[in-house]
Amino acid sequence: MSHFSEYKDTIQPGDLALVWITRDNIKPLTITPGEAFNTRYGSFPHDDMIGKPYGSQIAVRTKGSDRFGFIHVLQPTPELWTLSLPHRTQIVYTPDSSYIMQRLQCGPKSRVIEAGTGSGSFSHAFARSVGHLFSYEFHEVRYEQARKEFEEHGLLADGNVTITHRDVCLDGFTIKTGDKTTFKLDGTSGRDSAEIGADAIFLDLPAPWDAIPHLDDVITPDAKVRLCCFSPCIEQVDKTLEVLEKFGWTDVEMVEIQGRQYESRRQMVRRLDDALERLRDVRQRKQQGVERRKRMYSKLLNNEEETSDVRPTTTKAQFNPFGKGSRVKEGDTNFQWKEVSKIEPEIKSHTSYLTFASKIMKKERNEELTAQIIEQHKY
Amino acid sequence: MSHFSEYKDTIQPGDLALVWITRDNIKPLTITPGEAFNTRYGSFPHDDMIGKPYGSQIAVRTKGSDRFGFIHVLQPTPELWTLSLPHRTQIVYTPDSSYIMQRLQCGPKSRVIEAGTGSGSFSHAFARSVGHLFSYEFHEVRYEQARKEFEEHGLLADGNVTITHRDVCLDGFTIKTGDKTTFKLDGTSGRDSAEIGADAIFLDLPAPWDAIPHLDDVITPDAKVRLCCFSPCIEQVDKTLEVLEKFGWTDVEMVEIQGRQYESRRQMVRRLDDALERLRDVRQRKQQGVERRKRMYSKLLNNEEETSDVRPTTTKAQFNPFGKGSRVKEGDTNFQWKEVSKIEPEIKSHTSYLTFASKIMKKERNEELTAQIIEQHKY
Amino acid sequence: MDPLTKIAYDNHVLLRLPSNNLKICELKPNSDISLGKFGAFRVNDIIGYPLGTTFEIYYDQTEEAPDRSDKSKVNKIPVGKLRILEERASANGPASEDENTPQPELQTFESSESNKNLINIGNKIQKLTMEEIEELKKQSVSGEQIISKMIEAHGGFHQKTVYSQEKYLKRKKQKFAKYFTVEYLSSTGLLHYLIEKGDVVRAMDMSQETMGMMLNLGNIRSNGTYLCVDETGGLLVYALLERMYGGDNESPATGKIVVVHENEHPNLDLLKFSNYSEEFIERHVKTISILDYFEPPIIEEVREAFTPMTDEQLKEMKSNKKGAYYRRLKWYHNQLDIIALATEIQYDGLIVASTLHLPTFVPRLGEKVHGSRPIVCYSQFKETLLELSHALYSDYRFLAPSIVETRCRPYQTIRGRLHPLMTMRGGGGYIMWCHKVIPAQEDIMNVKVQ
Amino acid sequence: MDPLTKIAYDNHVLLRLPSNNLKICELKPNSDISLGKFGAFRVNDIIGYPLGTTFEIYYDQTEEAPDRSDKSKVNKIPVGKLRILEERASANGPASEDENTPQPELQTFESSESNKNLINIGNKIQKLTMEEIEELKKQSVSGEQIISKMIEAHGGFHQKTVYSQEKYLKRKKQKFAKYFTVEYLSSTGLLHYLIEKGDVVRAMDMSQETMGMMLNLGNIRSNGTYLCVDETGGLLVYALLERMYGGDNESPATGKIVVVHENEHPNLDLLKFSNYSEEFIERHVKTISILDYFEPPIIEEVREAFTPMTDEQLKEMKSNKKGAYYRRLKWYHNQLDIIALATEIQYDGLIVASTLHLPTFVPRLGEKVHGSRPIVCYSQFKETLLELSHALYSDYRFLAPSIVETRCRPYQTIRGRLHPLMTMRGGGGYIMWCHKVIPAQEDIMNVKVQ
Repeated sequence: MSHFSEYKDTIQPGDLALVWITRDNIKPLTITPGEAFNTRYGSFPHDDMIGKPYGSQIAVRTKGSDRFGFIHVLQPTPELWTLSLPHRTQIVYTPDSSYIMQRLQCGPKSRVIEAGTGSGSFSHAFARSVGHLFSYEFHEVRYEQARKEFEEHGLLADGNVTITHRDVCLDGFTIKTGDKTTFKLDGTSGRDSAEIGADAIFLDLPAPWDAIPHLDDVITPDAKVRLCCFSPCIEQVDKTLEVLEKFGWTDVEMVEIQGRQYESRRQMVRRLDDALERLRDVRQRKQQGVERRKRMYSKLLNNEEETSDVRPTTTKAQFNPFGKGSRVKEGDTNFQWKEVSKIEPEIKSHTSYLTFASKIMKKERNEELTAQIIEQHKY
Repeated sequence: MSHFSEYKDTIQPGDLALVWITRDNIKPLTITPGEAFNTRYGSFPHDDMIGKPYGSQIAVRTKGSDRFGFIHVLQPTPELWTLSLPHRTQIVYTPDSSYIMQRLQCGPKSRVIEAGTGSGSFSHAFARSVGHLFSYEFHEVRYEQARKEFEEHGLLADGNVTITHRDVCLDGFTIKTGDKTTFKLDGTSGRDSAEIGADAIFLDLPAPWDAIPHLDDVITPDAKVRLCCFSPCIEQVDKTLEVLEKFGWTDVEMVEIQGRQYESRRQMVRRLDDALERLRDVRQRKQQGVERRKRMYSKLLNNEEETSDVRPTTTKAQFNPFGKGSRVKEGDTNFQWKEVSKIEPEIKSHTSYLTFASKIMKKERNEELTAQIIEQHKY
Repeated sequence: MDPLTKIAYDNHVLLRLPSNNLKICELKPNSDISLGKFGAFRVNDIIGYPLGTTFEIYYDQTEEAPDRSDKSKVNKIPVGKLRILEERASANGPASEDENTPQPELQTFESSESNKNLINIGNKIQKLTMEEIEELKKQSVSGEQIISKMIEAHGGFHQKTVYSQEKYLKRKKQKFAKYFTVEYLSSTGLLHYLIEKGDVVRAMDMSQETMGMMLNLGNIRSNGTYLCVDETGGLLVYALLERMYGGDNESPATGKIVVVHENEHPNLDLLKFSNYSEEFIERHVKTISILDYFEPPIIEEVREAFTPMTDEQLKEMKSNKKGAYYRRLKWYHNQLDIIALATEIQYDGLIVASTLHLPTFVPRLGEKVHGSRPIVCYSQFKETLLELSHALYSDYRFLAPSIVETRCRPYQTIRGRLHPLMTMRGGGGYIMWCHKVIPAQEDIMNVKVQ
Repeated sequence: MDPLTKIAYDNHVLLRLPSNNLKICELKPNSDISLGKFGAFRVNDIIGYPLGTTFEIYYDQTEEAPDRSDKSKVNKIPVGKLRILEERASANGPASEDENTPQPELQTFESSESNKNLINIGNKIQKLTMEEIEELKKQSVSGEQIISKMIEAHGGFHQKTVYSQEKYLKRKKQKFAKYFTVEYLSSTGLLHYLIEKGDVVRAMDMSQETMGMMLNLGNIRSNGTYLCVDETGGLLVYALLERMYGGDNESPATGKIVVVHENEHPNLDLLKFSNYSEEFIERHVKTISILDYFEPPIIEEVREAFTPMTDEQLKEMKSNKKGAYYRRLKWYHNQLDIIALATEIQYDGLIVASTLHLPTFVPRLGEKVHGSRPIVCYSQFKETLLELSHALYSDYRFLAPSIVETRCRPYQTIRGRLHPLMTMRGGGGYIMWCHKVIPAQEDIMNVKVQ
């Protein structure tokens, strides 16, 4: 059973769930009766979750306090899964992956090649939408990790994802008997290699130009095939462009995707009139001093003796329209606020360059079949 | 007299002014008694402008109409001048030029090399701030145009701008007797070439790498010199990086500047309740029809005869909370509006890559002088 | 023949012209399609080829060339023959595949090769007059030939840099070449068609990248039931359909899109260009007005107003009354459908592209979204979503509303002259994304930890 | 010796450390400056060199190395000798100038050269323990030597790609190298110093590019008189001063900056780092509170309160009363100054960086701006400027308010591996720009043509 592909109603034992603690802290969790999920806000028994609908907020009273700690239990989606991954992992983030899927026209009929698998986050997004995903990973340890994860997540059971251990730059994409792969080759078809017939290719490789020449063996021969190469450096793009042209790929376009996220914030509205009023308040208090100095000066001019004019104690300013600066909580209803947006403090200013191209191997038609069809439609 | 360097109070005959018609239509104008400035909104006599303060709005009654046409007469600044240039010209726009000036630490002590002059728009911004601008232009026609413009604008008279006709890639930056230049070489100094001593360089050339080797002859030898190359293509950057390293330039950094402009707009606030009310209004009018059909059906079942139930004429909807769509003027006070911002319809997504570097030719000190100074400061 | 990969009769396809203008055509058997100055062709000549194929229109010298002096024929473009083109000159790609034009090498920028000696005197440098070119167009058939003649007659052509030469060629090719590419009508294609037609307002200024991101953030799958508001006239619904069914009328998937509309009748006009059958759309796309959705009919009143008859009753009914009965029966089922859509479904996602005031609209739409399911809301303006996200933030049923933006920046991909395009269209819109959640009871009395 | 180009006594300079951390120092004669783990040096050893020079601190083996076991000396970093470094490892530039590290060639990406066989087992791969490294630090003096030893002890170093090796080297160099660059304290430098210290709030989230653009849009010249609001504690005023005078205390230029402040006293604290003399600042920077500016003293009242004496009267005054007289005289002139600043000047520009509600503040400040002069207003938030620009748009004294944004995007400049930096700081702020104008009388009754 896939934890991703079926919309689930309630949280059940054995489910893979995502626990949302904060926006930057989302943790995967296998629901296990009797166990507990520990955070610094408290310990959440899985039994409190079981039977509740997905999306439920779970509360526990924090130890030695009258307050509650809260988490939300969510059903995983590829996008939430991506957010839950540690940031240091190489991840294709949603702004890129969603654009690539749109450009590659991913849908239930798509047959997609992904190399390499990497963290597997993009594989999840592909798996949701496409007819079949052929994922390739050359790093053996990462292959094993991804294979295990795909299995645990139910992607393999869903039947539309296979993963193969392969250096596609050296050995191409063909999947044969004996390969280290989750692809099931049954002897019945009389072939000893998988029928791939890909129409969408995603290459996240350091040297896509070494893989591109192998593609002709596995792409569908008589339909338009779309390709995307994901490369961080511009020199990789340059070399990719060269090879794409050499191997007959056309409609070449390279783009960058810039994803941005904004926080919703409030800024205190501090009006000029209030600021002036505050200063008037200060001035008034000082006025007494000024008056006093003026009197003293007059007396001086008139040769009167300086009296022991008692210096009045200045009272603290009473008028404080903006509160005590940073100690006012944002949104405090005693003040007026303006809604403002603030870009995230650290932005992902570059992920990779995306080079797209397409190819139709055989720009031909089945003349016999076409003639029949035309004949059928004659007036 | 410079039309740029002195803050002027009133519009005077002979002044170079900028006429602001719309944001995208700003025209230079030499104020000439008796002449008129013609727009499709009307003809504005210069005499109406003379004597008025700069910034004045000038009105004329449009022919055969009770309405007025308006223009604003502004004193030129480098930024307004840049806006007034035709967009098809190659221009260094303000987001780039202001960043470059800030990075090159332009101030009254700066001695700046600019190659090439191009449209001259950046020259105006440099001229405003720097001690001396040495501008170079290799295209003879453009050189003459720029020289003439600098003269008309008073830049040459201000004394801190000179322009030289030169292919700096071939012939370097040294200005000698006999060169086609506005630089005045007086024989008195005993030198036959100009003392340039530049500490800030701006190269807007297709092949900056050919010019960079010539710089050592003209930069100040014992202070930090800053350089900026302005190149549209990444391959130019790559070649520039190579040459910068070879010729001892350090602190190399390359950036892109992205300038954006937003329009302030209003969007109508269309509340759900109003939209529902509008549909209720429609439903009510239809209700009569439904009732009628219900009655008819009942009669049918009861085998009564169909009466000639008069179909009521549906009255037009009265409740129209959002006005007639696109015919409502933005900001119409009969409706509620939300302030929104809209990016300009066509953005300058790329101007050029800016490659910065710096160099100190002699990392030495005058040991004798330094020893004296240290001695003076001994306790 | 698979209509998803091959050019097939009766399908709508997107034609890309040399100018990169787009045109949507229905491929009626035996009909001709005219591309104006780019020529005309016969539909039968293209069917069977893979979608994505580029065809060049050519005219044999023996064939009758268009005779522009004959006024009656002036609007009738003659149908040409077709041949396959290996590659079209792409918008940002290499300017030309012409063998006479040397491929630019990396770093060819030399000042000696610059346009130094070229002074722009406008059209005077082209010694071929407009009249002569028009004459050539009348006589000749190949754009290539006109361009060659123009180059011969161009006084300054050899003073241009290789780059300028290519630019010139490309511009001219777009002007005189006669070719077109037949593309599958994807949701992106439909969007580009609208933009290119200047109908940016209809598309609510949405960009391809924003549209694609809505589909992913909305976790759109072929087995979900989605609540949707679509003010783009069907573009968004089409994007959902494409992601869910990939153009496949035979798809066994059970997903549905319930479209809530502000006016009395839904506007999904753009679906007329789709190749989904009417039955398919009826099965997978349901529409309901906001009034019916928020104030659905009361079941008791509906039952009171009408009771379906048993088969026996129906048999006894006079045939002249049956028409009225069936109209009424349809109304009855329609009312039941409305009640079901408005009250019985827990939606798997909420996808909104609306100009209604979102802070009052979206929380109410969100009521019927199942816990843990995403809510994705589009707006042309960030300020609108800012107000929405503040409203949702103080409502504990919505988890972590955030405003996201995605922008695509295309490059010129000529090797040796790589750089981002100098200008591009602004806009593209913004997305608010959050998840529906079910607050714990304790939450009411306490502060969220987050 | 020119203090604008050479390292000079008593000037404030910016020190850039290997970590790229920044430090502002005053160069007191004969003093020592300690850079913590990067060593210490003697001021006398650097003066006279050009600003921008990079020095390496080294310790002869014969010299006493820091003895960390002696607790009394543990905080006292020994002063080292200096030598000139040709280039520091720059932040985005080549990772290393080490001759042992091969320069990366274009396109060296081969899968066989990738990190395929490297499994991350964290620190275990480094066989040198932290204790051993600490020991080396105590004994050794050169960062290079420590790094060499670490590479020798690194089990997987040769399995890394050239690129990874360089990254490793660079990281280690920044950790152990002892060098610093002495930079002129530019306004950008001051800004970076604040950002780097985490004082982004003080800088109002302003970026270098936004600051630079304000100076240009404000048409700042050395002969202008500018009205300014500066909530950054003097950063903005310093940027104006630098553009107007370039650090030159002897500048003959006559420009002035009039700073209007919200509190009783101005906050221009950051000017304490500047190398302008007090007299210079007093001459060119005037301060006035918003209350004094908007409600200046009435000249008659001031005159009524005090009349300056003639020289004769002054001579006759008893010396014990002169102190009071001069205090009063100073007050009198101060009041006259305030009146002049608030009423008599037509400003050549208005430059605002304030968190006060701009739609009520800026139009009032704009009253005293001369026609045709620019108004430039900074805010961290676009929404604030949007409200402002709407307010200004309906006020005919302000021409074409527009909101502009500028963002700098730095690249990694290693040849063969060019790309924009993967992450960067968000923010940077926005600018509202418009011009003060004088509406025609006719305008009152009519609609603007624009």
